[in-house]
Amino acid sequence: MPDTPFDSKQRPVWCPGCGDYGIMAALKQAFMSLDLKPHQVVIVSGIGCGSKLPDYVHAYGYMSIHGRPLAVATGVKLANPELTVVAVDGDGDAYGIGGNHLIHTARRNMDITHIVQNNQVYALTKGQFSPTTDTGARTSTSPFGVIEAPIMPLALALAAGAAFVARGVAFDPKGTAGLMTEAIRHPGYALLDVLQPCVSFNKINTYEWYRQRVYKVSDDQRANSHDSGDFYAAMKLAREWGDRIPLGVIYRRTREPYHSALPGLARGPLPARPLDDIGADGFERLLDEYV
Amino acid sequence: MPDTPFDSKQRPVWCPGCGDYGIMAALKQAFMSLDLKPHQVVIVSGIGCGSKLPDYVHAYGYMSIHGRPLAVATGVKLANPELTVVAVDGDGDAYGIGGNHLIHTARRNMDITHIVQNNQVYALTKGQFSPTTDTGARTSTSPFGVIEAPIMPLALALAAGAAFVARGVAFDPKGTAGLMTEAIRHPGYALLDVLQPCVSFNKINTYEWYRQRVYKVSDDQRANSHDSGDFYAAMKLAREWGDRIPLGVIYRRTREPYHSALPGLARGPLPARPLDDIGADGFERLLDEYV
Amino acid sequence: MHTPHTSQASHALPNSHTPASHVPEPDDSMSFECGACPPVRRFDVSMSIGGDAGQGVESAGSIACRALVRAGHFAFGMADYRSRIRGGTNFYQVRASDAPVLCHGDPVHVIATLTRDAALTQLGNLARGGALVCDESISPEDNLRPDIRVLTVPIIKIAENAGGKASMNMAALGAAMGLIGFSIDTLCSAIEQRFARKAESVVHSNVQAAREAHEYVSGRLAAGFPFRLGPVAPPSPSPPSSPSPGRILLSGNEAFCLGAAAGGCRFIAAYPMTPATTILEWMAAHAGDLGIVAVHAEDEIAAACMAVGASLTGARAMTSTSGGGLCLMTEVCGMAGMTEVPLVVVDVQRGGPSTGLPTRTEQSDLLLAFHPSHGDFPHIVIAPGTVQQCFEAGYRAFNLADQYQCPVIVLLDSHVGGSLVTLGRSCLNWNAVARDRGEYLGGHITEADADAETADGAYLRYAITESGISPRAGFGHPGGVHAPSTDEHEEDAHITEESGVRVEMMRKRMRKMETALANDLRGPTTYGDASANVTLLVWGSTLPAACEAAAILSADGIRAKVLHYTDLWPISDKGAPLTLRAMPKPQALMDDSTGPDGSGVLVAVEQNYSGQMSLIHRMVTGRAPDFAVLKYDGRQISPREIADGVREGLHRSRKEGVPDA
Amino acid sequence: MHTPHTSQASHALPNSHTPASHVPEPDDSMSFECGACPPVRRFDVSMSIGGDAGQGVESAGSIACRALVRAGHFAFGMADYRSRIRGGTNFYQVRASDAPVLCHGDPVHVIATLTRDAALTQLGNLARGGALVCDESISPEDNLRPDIRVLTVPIIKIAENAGGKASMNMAALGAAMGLIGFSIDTLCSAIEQRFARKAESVVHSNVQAAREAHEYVSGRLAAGFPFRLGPVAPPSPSPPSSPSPGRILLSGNEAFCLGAAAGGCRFIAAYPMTPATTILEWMAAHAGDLGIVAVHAEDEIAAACMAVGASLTGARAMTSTSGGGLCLMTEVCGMAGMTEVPLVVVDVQRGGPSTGLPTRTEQSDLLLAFHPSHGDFPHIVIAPGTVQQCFEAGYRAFNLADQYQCPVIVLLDSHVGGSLVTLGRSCLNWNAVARDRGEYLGGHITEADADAETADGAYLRYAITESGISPRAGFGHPGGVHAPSTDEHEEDAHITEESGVRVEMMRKRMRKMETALANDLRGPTTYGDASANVTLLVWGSTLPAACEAAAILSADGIRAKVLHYTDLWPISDKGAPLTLRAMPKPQALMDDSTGPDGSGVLVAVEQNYSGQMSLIHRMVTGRAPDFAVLKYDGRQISPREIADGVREGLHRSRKEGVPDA
Ligand SMILES: Cc1ncc(C[n+]2csc(CCOP(=O)(O)OP(=O)(O)O)c2C)c(N)n1
Ligand SMILES: Cc1ncc(C[n+]2csc(CCOP(=O)(O)OP(=O)(O)O)c2C)c(N)n1
Ligand code: SF4
Ligand code: SF4
Ligand SMILES: [Mg+2]
Ligand SMILES: [Mg+2]
Repeated sequence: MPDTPFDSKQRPVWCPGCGDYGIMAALKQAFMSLDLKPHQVVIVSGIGCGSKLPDYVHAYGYMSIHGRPLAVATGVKLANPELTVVAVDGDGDAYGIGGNHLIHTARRNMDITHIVQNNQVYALTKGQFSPTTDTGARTSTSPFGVIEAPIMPLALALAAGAAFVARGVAFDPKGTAGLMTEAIRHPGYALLDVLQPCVSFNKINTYEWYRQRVYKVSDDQRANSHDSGDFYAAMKLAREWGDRIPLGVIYRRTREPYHSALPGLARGPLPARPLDDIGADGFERLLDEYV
Repeated sequence: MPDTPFDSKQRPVWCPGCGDYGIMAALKQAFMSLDLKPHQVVIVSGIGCGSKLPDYVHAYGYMSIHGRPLAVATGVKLANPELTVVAVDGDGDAYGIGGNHLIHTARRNMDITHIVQNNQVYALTKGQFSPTTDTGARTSTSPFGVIEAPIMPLALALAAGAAFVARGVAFDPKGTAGLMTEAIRHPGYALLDVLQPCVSFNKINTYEWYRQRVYKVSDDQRANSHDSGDFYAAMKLAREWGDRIPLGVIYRRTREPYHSALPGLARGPLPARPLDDIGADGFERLLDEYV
Repeated sequence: MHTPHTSQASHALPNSHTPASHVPEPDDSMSFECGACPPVRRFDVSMSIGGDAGQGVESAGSIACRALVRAGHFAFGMADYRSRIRGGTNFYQVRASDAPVLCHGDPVHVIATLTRDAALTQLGNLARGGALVCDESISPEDNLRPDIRVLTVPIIKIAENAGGKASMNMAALGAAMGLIGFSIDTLCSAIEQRFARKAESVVHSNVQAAREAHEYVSGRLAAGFPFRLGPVAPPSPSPPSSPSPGRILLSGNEAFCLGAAAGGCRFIAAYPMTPATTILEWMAAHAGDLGIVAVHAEDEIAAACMAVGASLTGARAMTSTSGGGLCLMTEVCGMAGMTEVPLVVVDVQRGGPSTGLPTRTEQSDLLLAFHPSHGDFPHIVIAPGTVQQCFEAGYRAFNLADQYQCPVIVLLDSHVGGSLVTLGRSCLNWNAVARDRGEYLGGHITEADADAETADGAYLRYAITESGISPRAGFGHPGGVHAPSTDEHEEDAHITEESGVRVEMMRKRMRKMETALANDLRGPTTYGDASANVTLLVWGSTLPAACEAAAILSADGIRAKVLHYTDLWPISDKGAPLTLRAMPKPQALMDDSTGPDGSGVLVAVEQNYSGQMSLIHRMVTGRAPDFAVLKYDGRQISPREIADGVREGLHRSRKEGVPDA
Repeated sequence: MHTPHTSQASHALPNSHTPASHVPEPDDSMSFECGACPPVRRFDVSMSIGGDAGQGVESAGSIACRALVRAGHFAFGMADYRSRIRGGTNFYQVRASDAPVLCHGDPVHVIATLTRDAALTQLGNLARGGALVCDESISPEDNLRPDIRVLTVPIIKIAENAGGKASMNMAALGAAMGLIGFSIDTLCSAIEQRFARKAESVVHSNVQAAREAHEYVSGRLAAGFPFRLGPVAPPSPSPPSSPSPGRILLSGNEAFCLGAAAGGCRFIAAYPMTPATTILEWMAAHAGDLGIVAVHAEDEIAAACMAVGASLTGARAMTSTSGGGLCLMTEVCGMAGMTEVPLVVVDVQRGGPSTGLPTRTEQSDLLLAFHPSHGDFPHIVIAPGTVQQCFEAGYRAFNLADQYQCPVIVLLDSHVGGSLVTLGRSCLNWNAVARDRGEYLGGHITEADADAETADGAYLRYAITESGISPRAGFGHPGGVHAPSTDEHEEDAHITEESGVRVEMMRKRMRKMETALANDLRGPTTYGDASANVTLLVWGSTLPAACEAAAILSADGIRAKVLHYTDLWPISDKGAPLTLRAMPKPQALMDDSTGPDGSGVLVAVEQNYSGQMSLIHRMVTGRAPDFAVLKYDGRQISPREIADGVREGLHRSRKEGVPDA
């Protein structure tokens, strides 16, 4: 008997202790708290350890190709905006190969909840540095230490126009489930970067490392004064990384989601319309343009 | 007789009045003022109206494919850092299809001067909206008006870690040549967004439109107080768009360029080294790893 | 491995090229456009308007076409322009006849030119006795062919009188149309319609320039000119309801869009790319009235992924691009093939490789489309040969995609995509549009019936079936919850690496192609006399020119037919005509070019360097062409060029013997 | 169109599969690895270690290989793991002999297993009389084949005694090595070396576990076991200077990197992708000592573009990836082809399509590599068949790229790229490494001599030449200033749309491929008796297994040879052996499978669904295989599987007649 309708018979093959378990638990929790049913949800992922998640959740899902889940998710949402569309991918997917889709999905304000399993490493390919790996880290593709500056994903999303930007941590499923719930409720693109310890390939950014640094903006002295609608205050928080790493909703404002402005959706979800709904008369009107 | 050693016999096929003429003139001027010779310069472009520029300049150049000039330029620079490498492309190239390369070239701090011919339109393909087209603009792919928020390229580059960010305008070749000179001198990634009126396909952002709005940060009352090393002040300027559009160096700080930290370049430019410089002994040492 | 194709019909040669003096054979009648077309061609006049880019050459040409159609003619219009906005010489070629014309005329009978450069470039194409229409200021070559009639017309002065040099194109057009005997009033109303949204003064000066130049030429100057339009039956007015006997003028891209819209395509995501951009633009323009979601995406990868997402959710979805964009979509093609998602990709080909000749035409994306991703996966490639076939391809591509749950690549090209042809309105017949969703179970089911929800693993998205096709639930269907993966998967879609499942899944996916070959894919169509000894092996947009060439050759004593492929992959040699199934290679080419029934000379006619179709043809049948007529300078091959190439190839083969491969 | 290939040599069948009892023929000797190998095989033992992912199966296997090589054996090691970090059953297979072994053994003689699942999966592969080594707690099947010897060893207890369950893999390894008669001391020193960088306690517990299990088995339990290692000549110590008579153990990816580095590759930009990642990692690891720029790029498009930029500037530059990455590089391949930039792309293939079977092997990217962009453009595809050929491919790819100024795609696969083979150290011979830059004029010229600067248009980057090859100046060369464009261009590189120039440029670019066929590309190599009637058509990494299969078949009375392609595109049928040039198809397969000289049965042996090479083979030669032995479950085909497949195919053909295509 499954605990939630979202449970799957598939046994995850993540390493014991992997942060991805917590993220999956949080996501199911968020769906439950939003009273969603498996067929109302579509989880689109990329390729990576964490991107196997849709295989382990009983809901509609699609494990696409590396870096492209946001684009696939866009198509799903625009065909049927009544579906709840979640994109789940790794830091390699989202900030590496797929970075351009993030920017454009954000400025388009597609109503997609984007959950990034940010383990600061390419895990499935066994330990290369990722765009969020800290400078200096030695990995198999940076044996002399990373010389790039890491991406600051939240800052990037803000600059690209994202109207909801938040950070969670995999070992706080409850807090993260809350953030997921808010992100799903937010109409428009919502980036939720989730710090996810990878016990096999990231020996720097461990559970301990994260625990020592994270704080919730809502708990924080300074952050109490944090107005999540103030762009520059959010930008400061978004760029905070190192000794202190903020968790929570960093930025939120209201912006009309892309799909609601599309004339093509005025008649409802595309799959609900018959293929011939143009009708013979409509078709003849089209032909009149060529007379 | 050419006026500069950078003049080419090729006659530009840009429309009369196109802003790209001014950008080309400014670029040659910048090369002259830096005392560069044609063989010391490599101009890599994408595909678009403005990307034809290397065909009209007597210098090394490469008209690559749409959206990829930064990546090609990266290869050029890393093979031989003694070359001056300039990437020139359109707003479609740089902020549309090629947006991810911008982010990663910026965070990598590749020593490339990136000049974007920003005409807020896809010109060569005859007038579709671009990532910088203002919301509401009606174009052939937005007949009901653009519903995306435009990219703020300078803000995006800042968030991605760019250490030099500036804006020029095509009809001020002198000022723009000055900015280009500074950008080329800057060691590391330098983004120079140049507003470029397209007389054929952008009937909104005309010469007049730009003239009414642009101001130089150095001339400006407020901007006098602008410290180009202050990230948040720069971010504010970078996001200023509409009634007032700032020109000049928006942000500048010092960061080590990528190539100078690479162990592979310690022995000098790659093409200057003989193919067999590992030597037989070095090779045998390699084989020892497999014994 | 492949099951038989559907059988092939032999069609009469359509639309043969007929010099004005030649009385056409009944055999020349159209057979693959609508039936209502006149069977005999009485006149056939071609003209070319040339000038600098920016001088409005294309608008002059398309106005001419529109006016001709209004007056009851069949018109064909083809642009020839450069990859730049201004500068360089552009041409627009117009062909007019009382019978259907589906390709450009060669030679042309009238050259109307705005610049000396344009004149010089085109003179070689002028028919004996043809005319050059130009301004007084343009001095034609000294050693001009004596047969050429030069009409100097004060084009610049007329334009300036009318309001400015911008109307030079209309003046040249007016003169040319006067020369071939076209009525000025119909021309003027076409000009008015074209500039309807412009200022009154613009309309006026354009109309006046055309009218004055027309008048200038019509009397004495035009007298005795041999290439004139003849009388046509007045076209019946086009009633607003279907099916109507009127005629329409449209391009292949437009016809494809009409077919797609009629077939139920409601989603497009694309990135602009010449010469495919007009497809996205068409869909965007009709987003409101037809209820289409048209997304101008950030790149081609995103565009194709969005189409996959929409398709997963039950919408008929497509993307459009040209070669460079198809490259970027290859990973997505493999994804759709692996996860069995219907995906229509339209590639309007242009001159390659790489950026190549971006505004020109070529048929050189076939070898990429033949295997557009890594690994083995099911997919279909089709290429319509005419504008009418583009309309059919518009809905057929979606039917095939839905039936076989795989990517369907439609290869158009700059030529068929952008050239204007005249069709009977009933050629685009709403009632003939098929809409077959295959084993689609539906998607959006509004009453969210929780009880209908299946347990994990209960719905078998990838059920192993004999046909290879599994019933497909759209995302949102309460009874079909599943999560496809691009990794190998079980019947219930869950990831697996189990050897046995893998093998069964590979076979199931690929079996769909055998089913498609057996049921829905078409073998090549033969046009002309099936017993003709010379077979022109063609695909896509060279069909009309090849048919005209076959008629020219046959009239010349070289009996030729056309074997045209619309369905390019998968193909099979089973059940195909003898020509396809290892057609015996002649030991030597007979002088009269005839041979035993079915054997004979196989000639590849393609617009690319390497004879891409003939490579695939040999891969499947073993039979290589005896020689090839290939063109790859970005200009569409003409009937005359094909006929000349065949003659030359036969001559060479007779001299050198049949080549070894 | 193509000029002749270089002539083909016939090689003796290397490395045939010999059951331990079988006395090998002299014909079985290695001929394509180094000459210094013993000609006769006296023993040939295979074992498989299996367990859950994360239990260290691979490290056990590779330690075994290393130990075997140290002791003077030839070892072959092959992983079989899943696309996940933990979970699922993994195997590592080790084969050992006194003569070279280049592929895995089938059946295996020993299965050492850490889990019941692993045991069950592998039992079918166990030879008659073979042994299953497992913990007491694992109860083998009830109805176990009676010939199987079950050795229950207290693996868990031994590991726990030694320090923890993490050493179970070493305990199992020790037991298996004891069973086949391998010395514990050499094993222990290999374990020590492997864990040298770990804590002392780790080393200790691993060594102890191995030692204790070895001891447990070595006496009574191992007695009479038929599959034991025999004596080998003690290997000579490896002196640090070359050429040395010692032996090395390495994978194809490593050998390729060594070849590339020896050939002067100093630039790689790549994006991680299994199973190609180790190439980027190798280059990154050697960035310091070899002076290599190794960039982990943001994606594959950027990676390929960076390589193009470096190559334009005169560096030998490459990128490495697997199928999905090659998809993303297709637009760049066309760019490099059009602008004539040397570009080496290594595609280490894995199970497709799409994400497919990411950690498994397949040869299914050939049809993509065959035409990896739109339009017609020059490019070369090669695929080494063995680890030693990988080394040669490492520098040869760069030579071809420089000589023909085009993309060179090197197809490795997960199997050859990742499996470990034992080679004579002198097989990787520095002095044999060729470095030919073709018509490269140099790039970086330090004294910036302004006078040497050419005027615009003076240097003809794309000079039309007979060979199609134009002298190429690297960016920075004072005398070569130019700006290539992916648009069509003139000899001086400036953009053009002129028809004549376009045609000449297309011909010039494509002519390079004819030059390459005439001068540098290789026809297929025949291994075995050239007159053998059955020809196994193979490419890439199936070569060793096919050779062993041919020997098995020949010993069985079915005379078979191997026709192996390393150079896959362009290929030509001119000057190729009869088998390649439309080898006559037998009317019926004779019972003794012999036929007239050169004719005979053509069997495609490929690791993909559609027989990709045989499709290309037919495209060029017209000759389709009579049947195919195809494997596409992601596991490498074994000699036995090939031999069985051939037998079965012959049998089927005799019953059903020769298939029609
Ligand atoms: C086009 C392409 N390039 C590369 C890969 C190989 N690949 C698979 S997962 C991955 C990165 C994984 O990193 P991340 O996205 O951070 O996910 P994680 O495994 O860390 O959860 C890569 C590079 C691929 N599958 N497709
Ligand atoms: C992969 C690919 N997609 C699309 C195109 C078509 N294309 C050529 S230029 C261009 C956009 C031009 O816009 P921009 O970059 O702003 O340059 P501009 O012409 O405005 O100077 C596009 C989409 C292409 N060449 N390659
Ligand atoms: S490798 Fe890392 S990310 Fe992947 S499953 Fe293991 S712990 Fe999780
Ligand atoms: S179309 Fe616009 S950008 Fe292109 S050349 Fe003309 S004015 Fe310049
Ligand atoms: Mg990661
Ligand atoms: Mg632009």
